[in-house]
Amino acid sequence: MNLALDVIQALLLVAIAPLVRGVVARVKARIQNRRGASVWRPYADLLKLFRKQDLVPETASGLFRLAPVILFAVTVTAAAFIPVLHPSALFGAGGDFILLVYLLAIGRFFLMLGAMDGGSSFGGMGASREALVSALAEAPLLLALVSVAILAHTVTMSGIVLSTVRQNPLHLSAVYGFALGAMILVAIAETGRIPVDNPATHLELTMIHEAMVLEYSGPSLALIEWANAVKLALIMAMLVGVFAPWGMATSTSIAALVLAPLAFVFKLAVLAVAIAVIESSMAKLRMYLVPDFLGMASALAILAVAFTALMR
Amino acid sequence: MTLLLLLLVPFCAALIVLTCKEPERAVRVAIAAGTLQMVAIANAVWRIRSAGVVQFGRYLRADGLTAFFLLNIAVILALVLVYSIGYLRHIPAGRFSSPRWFYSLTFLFTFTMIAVYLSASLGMLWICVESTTLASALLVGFYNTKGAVEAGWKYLVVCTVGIAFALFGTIALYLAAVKSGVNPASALDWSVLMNAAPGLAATRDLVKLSFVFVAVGYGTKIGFVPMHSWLPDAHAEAPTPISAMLSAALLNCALYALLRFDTITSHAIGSAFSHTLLLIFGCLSITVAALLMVVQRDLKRLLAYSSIEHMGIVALGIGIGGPLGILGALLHTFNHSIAKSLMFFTAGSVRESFGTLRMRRIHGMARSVPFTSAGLVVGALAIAGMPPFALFISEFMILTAAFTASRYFIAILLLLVLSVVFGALLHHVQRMLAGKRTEEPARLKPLPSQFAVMGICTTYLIVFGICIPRVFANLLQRALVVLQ
Amino acid sequence: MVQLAFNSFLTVLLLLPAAILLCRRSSRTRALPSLLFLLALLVGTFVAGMSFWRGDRLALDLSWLTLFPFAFAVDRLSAFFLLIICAVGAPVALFSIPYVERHYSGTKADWMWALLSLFLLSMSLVVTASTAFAFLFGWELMTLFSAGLIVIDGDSERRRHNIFIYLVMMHAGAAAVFASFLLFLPHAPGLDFVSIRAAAATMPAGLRTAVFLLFFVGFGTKAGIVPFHLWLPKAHPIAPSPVSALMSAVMLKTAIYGFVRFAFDFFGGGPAWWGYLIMLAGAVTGVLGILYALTEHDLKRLLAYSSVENIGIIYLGLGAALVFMANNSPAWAMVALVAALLHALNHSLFKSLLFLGAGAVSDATHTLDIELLGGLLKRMRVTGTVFLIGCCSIIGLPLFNGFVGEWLMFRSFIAGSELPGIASAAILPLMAGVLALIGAIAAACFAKLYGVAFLGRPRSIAAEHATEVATAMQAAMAVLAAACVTIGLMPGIVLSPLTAMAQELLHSSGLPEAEIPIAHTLPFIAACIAVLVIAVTGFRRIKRITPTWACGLPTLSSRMQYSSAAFSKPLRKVFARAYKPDRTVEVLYANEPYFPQSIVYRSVRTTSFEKSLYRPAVDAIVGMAARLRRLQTGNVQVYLLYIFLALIALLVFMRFV
Amino acid sequence: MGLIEFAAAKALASSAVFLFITLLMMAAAKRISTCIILFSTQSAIMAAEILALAYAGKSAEAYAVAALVIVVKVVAIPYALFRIVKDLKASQDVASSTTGAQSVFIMAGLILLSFHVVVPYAKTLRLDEDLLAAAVALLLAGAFLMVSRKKALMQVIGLLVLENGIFLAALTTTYGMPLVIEIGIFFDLLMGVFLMGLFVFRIRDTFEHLDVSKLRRLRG
Repeated sequence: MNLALDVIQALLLVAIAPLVRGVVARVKARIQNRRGASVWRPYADLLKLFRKQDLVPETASGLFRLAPVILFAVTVTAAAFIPVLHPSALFGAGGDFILLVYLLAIGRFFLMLGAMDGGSSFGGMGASREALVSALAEAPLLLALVSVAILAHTVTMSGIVLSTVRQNPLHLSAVYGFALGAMILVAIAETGRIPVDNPATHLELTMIHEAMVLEYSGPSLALIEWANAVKLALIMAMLVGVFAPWGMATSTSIAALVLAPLAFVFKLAVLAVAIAVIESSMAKLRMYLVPDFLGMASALAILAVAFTALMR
Repeated sequence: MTLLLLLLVPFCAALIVLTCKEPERAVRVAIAAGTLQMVAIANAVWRIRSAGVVQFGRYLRADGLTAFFLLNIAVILALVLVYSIGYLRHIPAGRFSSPRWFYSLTFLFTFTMIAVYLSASLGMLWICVESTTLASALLVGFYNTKGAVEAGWKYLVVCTVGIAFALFGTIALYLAAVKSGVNPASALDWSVLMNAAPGLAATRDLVKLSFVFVAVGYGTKIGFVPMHSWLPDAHAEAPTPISAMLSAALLNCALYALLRFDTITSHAIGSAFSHTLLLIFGCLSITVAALLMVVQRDLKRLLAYSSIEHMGIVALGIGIGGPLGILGALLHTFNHSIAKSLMFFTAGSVRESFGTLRMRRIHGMARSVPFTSAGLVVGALAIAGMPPFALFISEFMILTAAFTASRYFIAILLLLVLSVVFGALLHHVQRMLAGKRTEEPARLKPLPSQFAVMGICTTYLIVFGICIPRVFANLLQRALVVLQ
Repeated sequence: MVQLAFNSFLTVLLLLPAAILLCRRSSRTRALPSLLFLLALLVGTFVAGMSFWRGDRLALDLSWLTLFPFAFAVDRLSAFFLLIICAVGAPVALFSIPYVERHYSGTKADWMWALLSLFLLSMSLVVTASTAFAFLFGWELMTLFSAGLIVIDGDSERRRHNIFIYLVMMHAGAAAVFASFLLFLPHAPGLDFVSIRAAAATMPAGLRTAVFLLFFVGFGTKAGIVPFHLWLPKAHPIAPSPVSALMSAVMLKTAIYGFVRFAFDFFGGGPAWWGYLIMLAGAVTGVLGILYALTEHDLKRLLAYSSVENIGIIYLGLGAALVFMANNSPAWAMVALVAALLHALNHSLFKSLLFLGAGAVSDATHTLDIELLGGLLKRMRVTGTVFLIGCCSIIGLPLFNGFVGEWLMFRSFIAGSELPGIASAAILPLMAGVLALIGAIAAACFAKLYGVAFLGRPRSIAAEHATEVATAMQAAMAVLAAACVTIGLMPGIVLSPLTAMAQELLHSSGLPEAEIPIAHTLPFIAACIAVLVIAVTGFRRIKRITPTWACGLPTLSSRMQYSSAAFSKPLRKVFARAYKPDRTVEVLYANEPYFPQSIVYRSVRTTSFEKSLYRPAVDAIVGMAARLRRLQTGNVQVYLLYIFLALIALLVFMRFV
Repeated sequence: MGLIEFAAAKALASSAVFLFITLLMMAAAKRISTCIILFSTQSAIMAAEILALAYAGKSAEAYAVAALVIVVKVVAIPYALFRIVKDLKASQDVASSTTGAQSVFIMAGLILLSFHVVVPYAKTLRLDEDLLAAAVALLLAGAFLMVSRKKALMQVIGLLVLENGIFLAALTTTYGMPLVIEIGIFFDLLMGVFLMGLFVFRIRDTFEHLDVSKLRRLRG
């Protein structure tokens, strides 16, 4: 029963990922009082791209076409780590947040290589900026997760979620506050949302993620877009799971099983709206202000870890 | 009788060589005399091994310590004679500088040094050490150039003054002995003094006064730092075989004299005073010599300062005392003499192929003279105390003794000095080996005999770097017993 | 039987130079010594493997030969490091057979093989020595032989300067190691490891701290800890590639072996501040090492700096182990030590792979400047793939061996929070942040390296016409890559003996298996990724080759691609304080003021400790020497004055003593 | 009979004073030949002392030593030095680096210092102070002459004065060492002077001057 639930929640996460992007885009459009595309638009894009031919630059080597595949596979495997419906996941027991973070790192590394293989300046530009952002984002992300893991006295994702579920929401220690703050800032940087990177632009000055995938087309581009969507969903699910897991089905009763998906969808919707609001209320930061943005995240993460020792 | 033979052979050789006019005959006679000398020394060492102490008449005596230093002289003499066969072909004929004069003075020099080792009484010891200075002064000034004459004069004046103080020290000790009831006729005999040593404690400050004067006197001959100034000039200006002999044999000879006095003083008033003095001289010598090696410009002067440094290390070995310290010091004198003669032979063939010894003007040795540069590398690594070679063993012994006696300051200072010396040597040798060869052709092709000698030294250094043969080990033990 | 193999391994390495001399005459037996060398290394790997996995001890005593005790004893720790030496040595030897043939003529090649075998012998001697004399004998020889190997390769002014710095620093380090061994003397007369171990227990605290500081400096200089790392980026790049692979991958590990032997075997841990000092040194070394690597565009200098970084990571693990020992929780100390040693093994594998890759690239394109390379993956398929595996491992991506060591280190840092003291509970987890930062910057650095060198458009004709290297070289690199991947996927095969060795070393009980699940989950994750990859490739359509999109411009030239300096510019700007670059802009005006003829911008990194730490020290020594030189005035009267002053000084001294 | 004892006792007592006088004159001397004459007078005074001691101590050896001193130090060496000075036709100037007055004051200082140094030893060893003080004074004077005089020959004379000091020390403390040692020491001294003479000639040939302070080619 548990295993089935695990597999379902992993597939659920991968399936609704494009939907989440659709919802975010739609809400952002509404805020900017535009009609905006339908919520199901990302699915249509994916289907269209899968049918198109795969254009490959002549200078590119085999790695160019391999990178999207590895990115997608790794991101989907990472998705299997996050407890969604009940506080355990397919790899939740054995795997832990260090493995999760470094799996995402594989995807990012191969995407950067794929971008530079294109042979144009956009790939190099995107990869270089991605290197800057990821170099500064990984440490706070890990430290935040470390602080939460210390409180939960375990390293596995399911263990962390289980310990937060058991606590009373009002008595959560300050560490969770700092960790949440750091995670949010890092999430924005990781998924390439507005203050750090504008997902919807093709302006050389500002794009990071888009620059890397400029050369891709057809199924490769589809895989990359889907992987990106899964990554967004995955990080939002992680935020929800680690900091507000209270709707999860702790027992296998029917009511709990019905309530869990609803709670998850509701929380995801709230997060999507929050992202949309942030995106439309802020302008993209200048490239060399991103380090201060992530510096803030590192400070919060260091405080979180320090407080785990002080508040013991 | 064997001891008398030891003295007669070099003396007669000196006279005979003087008579033969043509250089070839002189060389042949010299080689013959050399081999005879080897046989005599071997026989004497063998006799000492079996009999412990050999006495001849009132004034000649040889014990374990003498045997060890005799062996040193034998090896060095052999090396120098073989090397000088090839080296002499370009000595200018002058009033005093022709092969026959060279060989006779060398044998005279050997005669005086062997006399030092064999002399029983301290007065006789002083006379022979003074005569070594006189014999070698002419050899230092052999080339009769401006530099050689200046070096010879300075060597003669400084060493004679130094030795005069040693005489004053000997007299003070003689006075102390006579005052505490030793029969004046034999008051200067070393063995008599050794037995009467405890009695000398009564005239405590006289014995200390005598050791101070003797330390300054023989220290000048050994080349401890405040009194070392003659050494670089003498070694740089003397012909190569002679500077090898000066560095390898003469310094050990003066050290032998100081050792004789040190044993008497430590038996009389305890070794604290004399060993502190030796430690002071040792630390001064290694520090100043190491620093000066960094800024040297002439290869032979560099080697001279390295001799001062190694004599400083030997002084430290003896100063630290203990069986391991003294054993290390003795072994270090032997290893150092071989390694230093190897370096001087290399310097000789460098002068022959490049015409100069100024290190800035020597480039591209590795390509033009591969065998000499191999010798230079082996020699430099050996005197820097690197592992595969023998000096690493003796330095390891002295360091072990220092740490066992928990004299941390001295040990740390020695380690720092060894690093500075290694840096200095590497800096100089690297600049000479590398780079393009200067165009003008090689002046003189070094002879195979010179390379043979270098080969012998290298094999010695490597073999003694790994293991010490049984025979040599108990010779060292026997020398240690005398000093204990 | 294993003992016999061990003895034959040592003798073959010792006698190889003689064999070279014998069979260099006839061309038929010319290749014999190199094969013999390879065979010896394989035997060595077998011996080390048996002793490491099965734990049987070997001993060989040569004290009858030498004056001081000179003996070998292979316990599990020595076997582990001997395994590193031989397991990395064998592929490097295989790689060198064609490499030496192509690059060096007759005598140089013979010298190369002779010194290589002696170099490996001296390292095995260091690792398996069981007496101080043997250890120090091997320690100094190791430096000499490696310097000899570097000297063979070439003879320019810069090389001489680098070799000089390398030898002098190594000698200074060796002096510190000398002192640390000999400080045991008053208590341990024999200076063999057994009596040293006994003496270490009874030593007074002050002496223990002195020994600790000495061996920290001594082994730190050899390992390349930051203030003493100056020689590493100077010596490794100028060595021939197989030698720099051996130096970087294996020689640095002998320093780690020395440190572990002293800190854990002799002393069995020490006060907590030891651990903090080591962790601080490791953190600073790691961060600065990778930051300097980021700015390099010479392939080998970059890899040398990344060795400094990895040594920093290993020291982080060792520091954590020391802290755990100080707070007497040996179980987690064992995990931290296993993490450090595993990272040492992994580093030796992927670093030698990368250096051999660099050798292959330099063999094919005759240049090591990645600004002139590009598009090599298409032209050198095997070297490219193998280099990619090396890069992935060094960054510590899962499914490759770099990750396992770092995961264990993370795990032990997090476990540090359970320690009683506030300080250790706060510092250890924060070190996890430092490790993550190092890993992230390493990812950026090696993405730059691989992206600029192997992908995109070739930036020079040499890179354009690069062809694949000899098969033996490819095979050697493939073996190392396979090792990296197998350890990455199934770390269990190495973890279990390592844990056993660490327990034996720290006398600690084992950890519950649940705490370290890594060995079981990695294969499942790998399987899941593999399944997904195969599934997704099924969707793919035929591909169409088109020219790269150039915003409508006619053609894209290779100069339009991101160069390595451009790639690392953002990060260099962020970490400007670490580089303190002095930037010069020269503007050349033709004749009118506002229209410059040429603008030259130059930015040079200044923080390499040479100017601030080493230059003043050398100048002080030379200054003192110059002043002393003036004492030798040349005037006889002054010399006589020195003698009289010395005499009077001693007389005064005598009066008071 | 008393006259001879009286003469011997008087010789012993007053010789120290005469030695001090010769030292002071040597310090003030401007020409090398005066220094040589002063050196021979010094040796003569010492010979007289040895005769006095020999007479007092009744030892035949002492007579031989006294004869040796007279032959070697009073006659042979000064004659050799005079021949060298004549052959070299070098300027007789002493070329001192300290002026006459300064040297005399320094010499006086040295004499006082030697008295100060000798007092503790003399008491413990029951020796007459002034002779031992003379020996030490000769030693220090020889050293001062060698350091301050620039001429090579003056350095030889300084060395001889120093040797005289040591010989006198041996004489006064232990009534002379065994004869063989004494003879050996004299022989060495003779050889030393001979060799220095040889080197002085060589310096003359190669450098055309005898100023020791100009020999500064070998430095550093």
